[in-house]
Amino acid sequence: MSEVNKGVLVTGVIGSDTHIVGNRILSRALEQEGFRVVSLGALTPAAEFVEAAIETNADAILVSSLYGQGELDCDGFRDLCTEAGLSDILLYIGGYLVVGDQPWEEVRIRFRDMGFDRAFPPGTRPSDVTNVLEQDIAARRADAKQGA
Amino acid sequence: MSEVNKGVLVTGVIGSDTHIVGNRILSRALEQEGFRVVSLGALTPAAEFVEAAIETNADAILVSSLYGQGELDCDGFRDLCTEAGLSDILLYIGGYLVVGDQPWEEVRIRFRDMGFDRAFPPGTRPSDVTNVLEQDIAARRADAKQGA
Amino acid sequence: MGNATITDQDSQIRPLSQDKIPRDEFLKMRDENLARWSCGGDVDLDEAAAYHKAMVPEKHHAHVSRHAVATGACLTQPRGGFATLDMHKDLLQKLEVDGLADILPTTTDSYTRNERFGQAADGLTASEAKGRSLLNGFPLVNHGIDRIREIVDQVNRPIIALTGTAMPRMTGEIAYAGGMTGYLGSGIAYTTSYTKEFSIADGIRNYQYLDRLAALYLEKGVELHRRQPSFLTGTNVTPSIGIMVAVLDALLAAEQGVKHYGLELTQVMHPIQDAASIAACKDLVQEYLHRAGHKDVFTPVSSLHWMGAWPANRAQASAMVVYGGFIAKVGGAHNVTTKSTSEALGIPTPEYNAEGLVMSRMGIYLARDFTFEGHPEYQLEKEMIELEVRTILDKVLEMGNGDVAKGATAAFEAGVMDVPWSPNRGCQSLIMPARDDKGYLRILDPGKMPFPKDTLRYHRDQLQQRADNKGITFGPDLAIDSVYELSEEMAKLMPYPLAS
Amino acid sequence: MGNATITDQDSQIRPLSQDKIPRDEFLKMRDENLARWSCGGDVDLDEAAAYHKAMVPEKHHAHVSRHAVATGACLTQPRGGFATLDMHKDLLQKLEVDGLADILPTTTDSYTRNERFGQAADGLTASEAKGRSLLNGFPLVNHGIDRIREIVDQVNRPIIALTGTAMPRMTGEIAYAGGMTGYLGSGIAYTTSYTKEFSIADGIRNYQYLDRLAALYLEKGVELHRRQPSFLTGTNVTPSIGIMVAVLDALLAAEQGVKHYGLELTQVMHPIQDAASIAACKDLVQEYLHRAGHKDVFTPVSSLHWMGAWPANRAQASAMVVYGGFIAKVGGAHNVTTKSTSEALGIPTPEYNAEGLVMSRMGIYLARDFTFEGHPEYQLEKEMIELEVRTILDKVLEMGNGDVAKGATAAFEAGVMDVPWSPNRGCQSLIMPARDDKGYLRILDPGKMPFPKDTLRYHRDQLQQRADNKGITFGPDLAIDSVYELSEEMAKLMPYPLAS
Ligand code: B12
Ligand code: B12
Repeated sequence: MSEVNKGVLVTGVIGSDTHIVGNRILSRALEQEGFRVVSLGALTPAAEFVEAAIETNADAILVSSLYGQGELDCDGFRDLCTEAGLSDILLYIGGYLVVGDQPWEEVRIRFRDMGFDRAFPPGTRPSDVTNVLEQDIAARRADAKQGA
Repeated sequence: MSEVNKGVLVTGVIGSDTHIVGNRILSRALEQEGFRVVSLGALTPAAEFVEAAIETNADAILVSSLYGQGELDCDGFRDLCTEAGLSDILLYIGGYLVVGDQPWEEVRIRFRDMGFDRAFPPGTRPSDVTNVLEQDIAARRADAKQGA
Repeated sequence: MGNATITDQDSQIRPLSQDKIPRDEFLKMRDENLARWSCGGDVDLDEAAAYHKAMVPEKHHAHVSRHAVATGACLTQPRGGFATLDMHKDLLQKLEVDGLADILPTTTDSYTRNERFGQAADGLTASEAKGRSLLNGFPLVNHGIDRIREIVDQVNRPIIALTGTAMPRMTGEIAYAGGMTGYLGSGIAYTTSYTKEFSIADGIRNYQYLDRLAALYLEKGVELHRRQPSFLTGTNVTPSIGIMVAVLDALLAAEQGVKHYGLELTQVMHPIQDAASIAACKDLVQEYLHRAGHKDVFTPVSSLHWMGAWPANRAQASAMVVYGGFIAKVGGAHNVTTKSTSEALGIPTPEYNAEGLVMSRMGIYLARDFTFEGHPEYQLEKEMIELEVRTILDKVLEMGNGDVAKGATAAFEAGVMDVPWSPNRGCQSLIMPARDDKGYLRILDPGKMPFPKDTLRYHRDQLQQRADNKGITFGPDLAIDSVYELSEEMAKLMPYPLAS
Repeated sequence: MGNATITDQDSQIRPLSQDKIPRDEFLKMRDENLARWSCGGDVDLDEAAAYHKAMVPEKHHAHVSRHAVATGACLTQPRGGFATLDMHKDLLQKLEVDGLADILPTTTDSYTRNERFGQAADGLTASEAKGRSLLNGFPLVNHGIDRIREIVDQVNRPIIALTGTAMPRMTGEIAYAGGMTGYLGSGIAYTTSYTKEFSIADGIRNYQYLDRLAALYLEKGVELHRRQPSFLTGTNVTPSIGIMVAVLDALLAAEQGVKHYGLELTQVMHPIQDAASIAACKDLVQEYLHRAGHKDVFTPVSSLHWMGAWPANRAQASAMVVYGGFIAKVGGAHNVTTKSTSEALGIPTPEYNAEGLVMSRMGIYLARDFTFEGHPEYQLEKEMIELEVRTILDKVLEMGNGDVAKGATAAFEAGVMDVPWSPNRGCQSLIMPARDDKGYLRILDPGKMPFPKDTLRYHRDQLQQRADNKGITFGPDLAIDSVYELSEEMAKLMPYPLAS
C-alpha cells in the first residue's frame, strides 16, 4: 500500500443485508477518485470488516446498511475495532440505518453514540462523501504523526 | 297546491354560482320522492328565492352554493325571508359553502348562525336529505297548526 | 355597470356576424368599455405593448407554448387565485417554486366573472379583514394594472387569466394591460357553461371584442395567447361535443385576426378516448381553419384533468391527478391543466395545488414518449369522433350560410348544437351522456343533435350493456349514475372481486 | 442451525436434478429439517391440511387467484411486516380495512430469511422492549404456528409469506402450517438476488423442498399458492431476463408437482415495455411448461411496482404508485404488488402502506378495460422479448441435456444466464442494462449472455442515442445513471422546457 493514494477504505454491506447496488456504485466512485478500496460486498459480518481493515492497514471503514436492521448489526462495532487495536480508525456509515422513516437527526446521534464518526442519510451520492472523507483522513494521518 | 304532496320546495343555486348539476339532480330526486319542486336553476339572486317561496307558499327553501362565495351571498338571507313575512320557512343549504376545505363543524355553525335550519356538507346525496326534510316539514306544519 | 348595456349597444350598431370588427369601430367600442369602471381608464395600449415587449420571452405565454409544441413537451398549468394581493402572490410563488408550474394561473372570483366589481370590492375588503379569502379567485379588475404588474414582475413564468365568464371585455383589457400573456375563454363555450340568461349571440360578441383586442396587440408586435375552454360544463362532455365547440370558437377568433389560439379539452377518464380526442381535436381544428382560409393559426391543445365530480379520498384523487398528466402526454397535448387531491374538498391550499402539479409532472414523465398511434381501438375511436364532429359541424356551418356566428346561434336555437348539463336557457341541454361498461363516455340521448346513425347506434348498444350489467334502467338514471361514478368511494367503485 | 448443513447432506444423498423428490425420501428430509428449530416439531401436516380445509375459500390465495383470472381482475397486494404480534396484527388490519388489500402480506425480517432465528429472537425482544420494530419484518418462525393462526383467524383475506430467502425450508413449513396460503420465493431468483456465497444449486434444492411440500399439501386436497419472484435484484432487470428466470423456476416447480405457480415481474417503468413483458411472460411460461409436458399448471402473473430506487418526494412517488396499478391492469396482470410513497424514506407506516394500496387500486380502475393488443410498438417489443427469451432458454435447456436444474446451474456458471447487479458470487453479473432515450430498458453490455444479434444491435443503437443526447459516455456510466434516474428530483428529471 503506497502513500500516493488518498487513503485505504474498506467497504461492505453489514449483516444479512443484500442491498449491494449503492455500495458498489460508491466503491467504484471512490476508487475513481483515487482511494484504494477493499470491497467486501453484501452480507458481510462485522468481524470481516475489522479483519480486512487490519490486513490492509485501512484509514477508514465505510459500512453500508440499507435494510433497516443496521441498528442491531452495528451494536458494538466500535468496540470490535478497539479490541482489534483499531482504536482510531475512521468509521462511516450510510444508508437506511433504521426501520422506517425516523427523524434523521435522532438517527445520526444514535449512530454517533455507537461510535461512528459520520453517518449519511438516504439519498447520499458519492460526490457528497469524497471531500469530507479526504479531509477526515488527512486529519487522522496528521494526528497519527503528531502522536508519533 | 294540494296538501297531498310532501311539501313545496324552492330550489336554486345562489349568487353568481353556475354549478347546476347537483342542484338539478337533487331537485329531480325530491320530485320523484313526492315533493313539489320549484326549481330556479343556477345564478339565482337571494331575492328570487324569497319571491318564489311567497308565490308558491313553499314549506322550505333549499339553497345550493358550490363555488365558495356562499358565505357572502347568504349574508342576510334569513332577514330577507323574515322581512317578506316568511319568518318560519325552513331554510336548508348544501354544497361547498366556503372557500377551501374548512372544518365542517365550524362551517355548519357559521351557517346556523346565519339562520339556516340545516346545512349539508359536500358529498351529500339526495337520499341523505329526503327523510329529514319530510320530518322537518311535518314538524313545521304541526307547529303552524298549533300556532293557528 | 351591467355588461348588458354594452352588448345591447353593440347589437344596435352591429348585427351578429363573424366579420372582423373594423379598427375604428373597435376603438370606439374600447372607449365605451373602458369607461365603465374606474381603472379602465388606466389602459394605454401602446404603453402596454411596450411593457410586453420589454418582458423576457420566458414570461410570454405564446413563446412558451410555441416552444412546447416545437419540442414535444407537455406544459403544466394549475388553476388558482385568492382575494388579496399577498395571498395571491404567495400562491403563485409556491406554484412556481414548489410545483414547477410551467404556466401560472390567475383565476378570478365569480363576482368579477359576472362584472359585479362592486361586490368583488366588498369581498376583497372582507377577505383582508378576516385574513382569509372569501372570494373564490383574484378580483383582477379591482386590483388593477399596477398591482398585476407587481405580480408579473415577481414571477418567472407566463401568467394566464382564468376568468370563466361570458363577459371578458373588462377583465381582458386589464389582464393583458397588466402583463398577463394568456387569457382563457370563448363565446360559445363559456356562455353555455357559465351563464343562465345570457344569450349565446351576446357571448360571441363579447369574445369577438376580446379576440379583436388580441389581434390589435399582434398588430403592435405582441403575440398573446388566447385560449378556448371546451370543458364546457365539465360534466361528462363527450369528446365530439367539446371539439365541435372548440372548432366554432376557433373559427370565430380567427376571423377577428387571432393567430395563436389554444384549445382545451376535458379528460373523460378513459385512456383511449382521451388520447383519441386530443389527436382528433388537433386535426379537426386545423382542418376547419384551413377550409375557412386560415392557414397560419397556431392551435396548441391543452388537456384538462377530469372536470366532473371527484372522490373525497386523497389517495383516490391522486390517481386521477397522475392519470391526468400521464394521458395528456400520451395523447400529445402540449399543456395540461392540473387539479389537486383537494378537488372534492374545496379550493386547494397552495401546498396541495403545488403537489398536484408535481404529481402531474411525474405522470407526464412516466408517459415517456409513446403514443397510441396505430392501436386499433384508438383508431376506431378517433374515426368515430371525427365523423361525429364533421357531420354536425357541416350542418352548423350550413345553417349559417357560411357565417360561423350565425350558424352557431341558429344551431343552438334548433338544438343541432347542444351542451349537456348546461345552466343556460338558450341551450336546450337535452343531450345526455353516460358511461358505458368499458368506461367510455357515450351518448345516451342525442337530444336534437344530428349524430350519424351508425355511431349513435354504437353508443347506445354499449350503454345498453352497462344498463344490463349494472341493473340500471336505460335512461336518465344511467346519466346520473355516471355523474357520480368517479366520486364514489373506492370500496364501491371496485369492490374486492369475490364480493362482486 | 446453519442451513448449509441441510443442503450439504442433501447433496450427498441426491445429486442435483430436476426430478421429483420421491415421497419417502421427502418425508425423511422433512423430519431432518423440522428438527432444526424448536417450533419445527409443531408441524403436523394432516392437522395443517385440515385447518386449511376448514378455512373459508376467500382466505385461500389459490382460490382468490383463480377467481381473479376468471373475472379478469387485478388483485392488489402490499408488502409489510413488523416484529411483534401486535404491530403486525395492526398492520394487516389497516391494510385490509383502509387499504382494501385483496391479498395480505407477511414480510419476514432479514435474520429469519437467513435462518438466523437466534438473532431474530433477540431482535424481537428488543422490539418489544423499545415499543418499535427493530426488525424489518415479522419473524414468523419465532412466533410459531399458533400465533400465525391467531392472525389468520383475525383477517378476511389470504395471507402470502414474503420471505426473500434462498433458505425457505423452515419458513415454508411454518407459514403453510400456520395457515398462510401463499409463499413467494424460488431457487434461482432468490439465490441470485438475496445471497452472496450460497450456490445456485443449493438454492434450487431448497426450493425443490418447498415445492415438493406444496405438492404434498395438494395430494391432501389443499391447493396452495406458490409464487416466483422475478424481480431479482430489482435494479433495471430487463423483461427478457426476468422471464427467463421465471420460466426456469416454473419448470423446476412443475417437476415437483406444483399445479399453481404465480410469476412476478418487476415493472421497468415504460408503459409499452411493461405491458409487453406481462403478456410475453404469460405466454412463454405456458409455452415452456407445455413443451415439458406440464399442461395443467395454473400460472397467474403479478406485476410489481418499480423495484429500483424511488424518489424521496411523495408527490413524485405517488405517480409511480399510481402508474404501477394502472399498467399492471393494462398489461393484463392478475395481481399487483404495491409500494407506497414512503419507498425511498423507509419501511412505510401502516397508514402510508394502505394509502399506496388505494392509489394503486384507483390506478387499476382508471385503466378500465383497454389493452395494447394490436399496437405496433407493443407488438414489436413483445416479439423482441419472446425472441430473446427463446434464444437463451433453448440454449440453457440444451446445456442441461433436458434437465432444467442442471441446465440452469451450468448456464449461470458459464454466464449464459446472468443477473444484473447481483450480490451472488456464483453469478457473473456482467450484464449491464441501461435506459434508452425513449425510456425503454435496454441491454448495454450482455456479458456472456447469447442474445440474438438483431435485438442486441437494436438495444445498443437506442442506448447510443441516449449517450449522445445526454452527453454520457457509452459504458458503465450510462448504467449507473439509469440506476439513479427515477430517484432524481422532479426539477432535474423534467426541467422547465425552456431551460433544457
Ligand atoms: C433495490 C432495492 C432492493 C433490492 C436489492 C438488490 C440488491 N442486491 O442490491 C431487493 C429487491 C433485493 C431488495 C430487498 C429488500 N429490501 Co430493499 N430496496 C431497494 C430500493 C428500492 C433501492 C435501493 C437501491 O439500490 N438504491 C440505489 C442506490 C444507488 O442507492 P443506495 O442503496 O441508497 O446507496 C446510496 C446511498 O445510500 C449511499 N450509501 C450507501 N451506503 C453507504 C455507506 C456510506 C459509508 C456512505 C457514506 C454512503 C452510503 O451512497 C449510495 C450511492 O449513492 C430501496 C428503496 C429506495 N431507495 O427506493 C429498498 C429498501 C432499501 N429495501 C428495504 C427492505 C426492507 C428490503 C427487504 C427487507 C424487502 C422488503 N422491502 O420488505 C429486502 C431485504 C433483503 C435483504 N436481506 O437485505 C427498505 C429498507 C427500509 C428501512 N430501512 O426502513 C427500503 C428503503 C424500501 C422500503 N421503503 O421499505 N431491496
Ligand atoms: C363540475 C364542476 C364545475 C363545472 C360546473 C358545471 C355546471 N354548470 O354545473 C364548471 C367547470 C363550470 C365549474 C366552474 C367553477 N368551479 Co367548479 N366544480 C365542479 C366539480 C368538479 C363537480 C361539481 C359537481 O357537479 N358535482 C356533482 C354533483 C352531483 O354534486 P354537488 O354539486 O356537490 O351536489 C350534491 C351535493 O353537494 C348536494 N347538494 C348540493 N346543493 C345542495 C343543497 C341542499 C339544500 C342540499 C341538502 C344538498 C345539496 O346534493 C347534490 C347531489 O348529490 C367540483 C369539485 C368536485 N365536487 O369534484 C368543483 C368545485 C365545486 N368548483 C369550484 C370552483 C371554485 C369553480 C370555479 C370558480 C372555477 C375554479 N375551479 O377555479 C368556477 C365557478 C363558476 C361559477 N361562477 O360558479 C370549487 C369550489 C371550491 C370551494 N367552495 O372551496 C370546487 C369544489 C372545486 C375545487 N376544489 O376548487 N365547476
